[in-house]
Amino acid sequence: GAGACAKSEDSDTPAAGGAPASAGAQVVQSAAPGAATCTLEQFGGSKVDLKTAKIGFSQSEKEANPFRIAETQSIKDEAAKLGIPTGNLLTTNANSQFNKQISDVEQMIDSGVRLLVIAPLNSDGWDSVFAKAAAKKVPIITIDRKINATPCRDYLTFIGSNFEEQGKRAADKLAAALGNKGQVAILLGAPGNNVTTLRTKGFKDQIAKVAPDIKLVFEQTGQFSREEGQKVTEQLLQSKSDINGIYAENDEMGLGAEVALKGAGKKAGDVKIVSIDGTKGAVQGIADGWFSAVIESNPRFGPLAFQTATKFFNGEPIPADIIISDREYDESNAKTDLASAY
Amino acid sequence: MTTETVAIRPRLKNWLPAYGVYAAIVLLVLYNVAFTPNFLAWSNLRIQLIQVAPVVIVALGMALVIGTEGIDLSVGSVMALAAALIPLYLGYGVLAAILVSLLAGVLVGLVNGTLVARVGLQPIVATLALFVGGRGLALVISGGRLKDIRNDDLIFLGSGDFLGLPMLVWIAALLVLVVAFVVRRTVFGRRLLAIGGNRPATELAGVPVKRVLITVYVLCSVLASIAGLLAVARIQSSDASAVGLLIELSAITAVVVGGTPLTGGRVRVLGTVAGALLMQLVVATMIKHNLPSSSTEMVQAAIILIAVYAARERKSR
Amino acid sequence: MALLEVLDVSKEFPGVRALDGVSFTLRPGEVHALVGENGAGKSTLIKVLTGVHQPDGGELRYRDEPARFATPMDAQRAGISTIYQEVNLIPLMSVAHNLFLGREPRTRLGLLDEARMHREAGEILRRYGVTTDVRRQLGTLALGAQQMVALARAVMIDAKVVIMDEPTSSLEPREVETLFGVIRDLHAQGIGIVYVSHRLDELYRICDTVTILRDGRVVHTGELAALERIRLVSLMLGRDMSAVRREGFTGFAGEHATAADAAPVLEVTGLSSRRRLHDISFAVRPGEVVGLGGLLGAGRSETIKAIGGAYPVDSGRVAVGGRELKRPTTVRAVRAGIATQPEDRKAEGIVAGLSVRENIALAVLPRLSRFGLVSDRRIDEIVRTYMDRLQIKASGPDQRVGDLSGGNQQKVLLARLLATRPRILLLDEPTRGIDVGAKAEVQSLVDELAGEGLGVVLVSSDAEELIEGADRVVVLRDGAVVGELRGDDVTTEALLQTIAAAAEGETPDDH
Amino acid sequence: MTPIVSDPEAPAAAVAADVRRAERTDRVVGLVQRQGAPAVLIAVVLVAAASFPNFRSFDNAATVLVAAAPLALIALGMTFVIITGGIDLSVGSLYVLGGVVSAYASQWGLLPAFLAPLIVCGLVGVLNGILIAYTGMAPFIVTLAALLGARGLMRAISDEGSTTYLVRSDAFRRFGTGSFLGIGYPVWLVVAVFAVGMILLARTRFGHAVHAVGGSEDAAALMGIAVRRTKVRVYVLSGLLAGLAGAINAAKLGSGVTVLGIGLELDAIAAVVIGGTLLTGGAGTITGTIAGVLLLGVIQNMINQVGNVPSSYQQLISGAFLAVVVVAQTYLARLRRVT
Ligand SMILES: Nc1ncnc2c1ncn2[C@@H]1O[C@H](COP(=O)(O)OP(=O)(O)OP(=O)(O)O)[C@@H](O)[C@H]1O
Ligand SMILES: Nc1ncnc2c1ncn2[C@@H]1O[C@H](COP(=O)(O)OP(=O)(O)OP(=O)(O)O)[C@@H](O)[C@H]1O
Ligand SMILES: [Mg+2]
Ligand SMILES: [Mg+2]
Repeated sequence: GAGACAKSEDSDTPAAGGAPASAGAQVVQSAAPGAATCTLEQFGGSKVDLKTAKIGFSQSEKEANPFRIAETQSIKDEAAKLGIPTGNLLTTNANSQFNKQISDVEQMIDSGVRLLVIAPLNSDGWDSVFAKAAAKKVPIITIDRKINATPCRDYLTFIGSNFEEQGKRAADKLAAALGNKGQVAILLGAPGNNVTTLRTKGFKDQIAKVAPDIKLVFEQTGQFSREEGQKVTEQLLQSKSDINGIYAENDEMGLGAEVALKGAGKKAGDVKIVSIDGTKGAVQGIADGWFSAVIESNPRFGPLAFQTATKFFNGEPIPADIIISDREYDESNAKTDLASAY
Repeated sequence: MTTETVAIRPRLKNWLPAYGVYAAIVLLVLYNVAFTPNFLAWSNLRIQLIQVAPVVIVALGMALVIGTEGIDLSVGSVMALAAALIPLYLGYGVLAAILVSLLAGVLVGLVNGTLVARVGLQPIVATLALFVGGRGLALVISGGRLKDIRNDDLIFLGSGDFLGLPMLVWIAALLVLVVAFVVRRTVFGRRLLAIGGNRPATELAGVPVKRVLITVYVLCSVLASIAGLLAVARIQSSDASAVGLLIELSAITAVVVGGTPLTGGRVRVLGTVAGALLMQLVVATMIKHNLPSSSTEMVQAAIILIAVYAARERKSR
Repeated sequence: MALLEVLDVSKEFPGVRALDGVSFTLRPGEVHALVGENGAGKSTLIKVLTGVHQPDGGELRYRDEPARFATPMDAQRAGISTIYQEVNLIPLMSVAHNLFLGREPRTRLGLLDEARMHREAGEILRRYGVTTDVRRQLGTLALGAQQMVALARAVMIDAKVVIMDEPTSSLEPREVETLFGVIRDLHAQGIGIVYVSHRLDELYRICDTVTILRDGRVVHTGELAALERIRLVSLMLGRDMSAVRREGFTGFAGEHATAADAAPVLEVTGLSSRRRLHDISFAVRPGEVVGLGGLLGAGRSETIKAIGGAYPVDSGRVAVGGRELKRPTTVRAVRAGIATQPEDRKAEGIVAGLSVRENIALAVLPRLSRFGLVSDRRIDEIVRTYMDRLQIKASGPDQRVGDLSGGNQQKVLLARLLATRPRILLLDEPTRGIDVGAKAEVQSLVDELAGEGLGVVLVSSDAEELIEGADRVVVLRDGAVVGELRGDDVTTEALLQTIAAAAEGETPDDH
Repeated sequence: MTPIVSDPEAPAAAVAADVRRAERTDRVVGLVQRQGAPAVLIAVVLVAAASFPNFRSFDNAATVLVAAAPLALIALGMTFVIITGGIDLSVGSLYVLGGVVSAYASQWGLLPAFLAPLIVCGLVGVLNGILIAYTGMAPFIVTLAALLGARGLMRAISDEGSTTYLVRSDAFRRFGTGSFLGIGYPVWLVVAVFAVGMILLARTRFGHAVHAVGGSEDAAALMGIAVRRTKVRVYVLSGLLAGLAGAINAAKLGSGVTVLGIGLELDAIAAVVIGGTLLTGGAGTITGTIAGVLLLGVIQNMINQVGNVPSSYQQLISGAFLAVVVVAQTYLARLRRVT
């Protein structure tokens, strides 16, 4: 139950605004007291020295959007910082092909990695990987997307955001911006994607709860891409010209919507946009008045992932879920915190 | 043996293949007029035209290639390459950036054309290599990063108006006219069709077949790179990983639904435009009625089948 | 007693009534000739008999019972076996597999019995004079051998009726004799044979009965021996006998007037190409028709194509009017004035999907255009000129060439060649598979063109045509020149003797 | 006048020498060309084994094989289709659809988990086949429509792809992840299916009919081959194999993942072409296809062995590799053809 321990309302994360080096670093929300933990002993592996062991990182999608670029870079940077030789960090990229990711990871296990950091493309479908990893006692840390399996047996822990929670927070922000009424459109992510599913669920649930007067009149996939987001919004504006708010499940689609709104002659603020990710472009959009708010999904997993692994191999207990506290941007902090956007 | 009636009867029979796609458009428009609010508003029609323009431009090139009994899978990658190059050269001015991206199109076309015409690869295989590798190259060039475009001149091409019509639509319309003219009135056009009809015969007739084929692939790639730079201009950013994704399938669909046979020897330019428009209207209709993407895909499948079934050449055997 | 019979059968294709109330009877042990001009409906009748086409009206009776064949397989199972006009085998499959396709012997497990297939295939083919490795791809065999495989395939099954649509058009003389031997055998076994050919000599040699089709109707049927040759032709053409008698059988007039000392318009020197051509040299003077003789597979087609730039050569030179063609390609050859008419009209000649107009203009588009833009007026002019001159029968310049009859397709192809205003015409089997009328027209055209000073190279498997048409015959074998006949030596006997002598590797006797 | 006869000995001798040389070249070139893909595969494997110690490990080989299993099945079906001169673009979608259906059906046990996807995908294959064989529509277009339609269907039954059915049958799950002699069950299944496929293609009337239809459709019809039925059968076979591939993948992953299979049809075509099967139809080998599939897998494995090749370079390498192999194949084939 990741959702149980999330406290979402206040965004007073200890902003690291001053020091640019650590700008936007991930912060762990708070480990729920009494939640299940996992130790090296429970897991059943042996101690590994990260400085000499082979480590595998499996990226799911091409490093072609800010989130993925920042995520991969963060892992590599942290490894370098810890003095791990480049040859010891194997990285693979599944190019959005799930089967490739499975075989990528299996091949890394075969090649003797002692720790796996995985950014999964999909939450289900990891059976064969777990079987293989379990046989060799390789701990798996999944980042950004959770895998539907048993922690401490199938994998070690999950570090990341709570996507459903992100959807809820976006709903809160949009409801507030609209004064709890109006017509809202959802730009869905790629169909079948867990992120899409959870961000949609969280958003819809929360809207129903906090602002039942808001009508969800339109939901179409924008494939997480700017171009599709723009196209769909253009169609939307023609058939539902009285739309008041747009919830974009990532920043790119939100930015596409912004271009479409401009093209349709709308002024900044006519239609409120709320999106998720926290990229520079979207945060800048808040400053320009097009976006009402952006919920962050922090991709800088490197430090936390390696910290967790180190602790684990030192015998410390590791919580089953390490939920990071995503910040959020709105007009109050968009200008000042622009530097911590990625 | 052949009389006047003989010549006329097949023409009547050919009505459906030739004009079926237009009839389908009319039906769809009528449906929308009845059931979709605001459909006939100029702003809506305008959006449909803008959205269909890049597909039309790519499909024009595809139609030429298909006319030679070929196919070009690499068009999406060419769009990505063009998109990736633009921000790199925008510093030297819009014209420089446009020229460089068109040049990329020329180069890709030369590679494709050479593989098809000189090496003798099957077009689908020859262009598969650049379909895979081209986008990789684009991502290498762009460093994988999406770049915002702030150049007003370029953005004007994507979102500006000229005499009440979007620039995109002007450009697409102009290219349609040019391609139609090339196909109907030029030596190159006739040769292209002859190659599609019977390549060895055309070769023996002394037509420089290889040169014509290479030119066709170059034209197709150049049209794709134009579409790529217009896509950049329109979304005001360059995203080599997303631009032109799967457009080869849309383009082929437009060409075939428009009545151009995959077996070559014939090119229907206006039909291609209509094919693209039909598919655009289908998607728009589904979106406007807020139907899920699964049903959009199934309806598209059905329309492709119906259109091609109506247009198929009946084997008299 | 009739073996196979159709009564009042009609078949219509879009725009053409291919068969119009045709009745036809085949008796056991009869060799029945089916003749008619191109497009008369012979192939269509055969296809109706064998289940390829379903008749629009009329009745089909087989062994005195009404029959209906839905597919060629049905007909085959019933005992009707067919060799179609174009070799209809699978070039990429092995000889043995072609022979047994669809009725392969199987082992007890239901799998194909390859060993048995190869063994039997070898045995069967030997009877037809084909001794090749049966595992070879069929496409690598010479056309004649392929045709023999098709024949073996047709006769192999327990056939009651064997239908042959122009079986000899790609056979060499020796193979023709083998074929006739087979036909005599079948005849003796009481098997009915339908035999289609444009070669009248053959018909008179082996056929008992004849049915003549014209424009989809039967115009005559009866005993062949009783029908005078000239009357047969006049019935086929629908012209009176006197006209046929006046114009003769071939359209060739005789010797062409060429100045013996005129500079050659075409010089071929030492032409060699990997494996197929070896040091071929000859020259053609303006107004001269030089024949290329030899058996099938002798390399005549390759020679023609090599000169026309369509076949890669390793060494040798081709000069037109004294100017050498550097690195010959089809483009350069056409530009230098060489026009090539390929052997395979459908595959390499016409563009079936385009109109008569486009086909004729194809090679000369640059001349008929300005700045790359075509001028319809100029094209129409030239198209009209050639349609008139060659008497091309089409509903108009916009008709699809694929819809024309074979003879007219050939004329369209010739029109395309002539439109380039060539200095040299390379003709590979210009009259293959076209009917008597069209054949004579094409032949007299060749004469006429030579008379206008063109150099012509003529390849023909029809010895008569070669002898009457050519002033000189260069004989090839295995891709090399083995002899040359000139003047009075240009006779059928001399030709056959040269070929035969060369085949035995010795110089033929002086005579 | 005497017929002028050039010395008949000279050309005869030259011909004989020429022919001998030609035959020798033919044999060598022919062998390399027929076995081109296996030859390249062996070369690549040797290079990889020399460069990457880990490549040589048994585990790594087993992983590569298991990973290649679904593509292998799909490429097998594609081989049959391509030999008839057709193409099947719908296999990627059918693969995903098959996986989803299989995972769903696994609640009723192992057998339904295999049968349900076979039925569903086989039916789409029937539809493809009938449309292609009986209406004369181009295979490219029919199967392109099926690609869209099958994906739409898959999304429709999985709540727009957001519902992932988990595999409920333990036996089925064990089939996906278990192994015999250290090699996963899926690989054994694939080996068995390929053995059947080889027999089917080379030693049955159906296989000969497939070749005949691709070699010349008209001739095949005149020789009494049931052309249409043969075509329908190959598309059904292709659909069935795509469904089976989906099923074994679902068993391996333990769920009916919906985000798979984009572009898989092109991988399969590439594998078949690398294997030396002509896209024009009429000729092709299954050993070539196996080699083609494994080549793609090994190249990917090598990239992973290097360990940190950026994703964009990976695509670039794959594209370049594809071009090189196909061009090499074509030149070899051409050498052979000039006889
Ligand atoms: N499948 C077809 N579709 C349309 N027209 C056809 C078809 N087959 C034959 N025809 C037409 O029917 C007529 C008779 O053709 P057919 O092939 O039977 O003639 P043929 O006597 O065999 O001629 P040839 O001597 O050239 O072989 C021709 O006008 C031909 O164009
Ligand atoms: N011994 C051989 N080896 C390889 N290919 C051959 C051989 N003999 C013939 N062929 C091929 O078979 C085809 C048929 O040959 P064909 O009989 O037409 O030769 P040709 O003498 O040049 O032609 P024609 O005499 O009919 O004008 C040709 O394409 C030729 O390349
Ligand atoms: Mg005929
Ligand atoms: Mg020949």
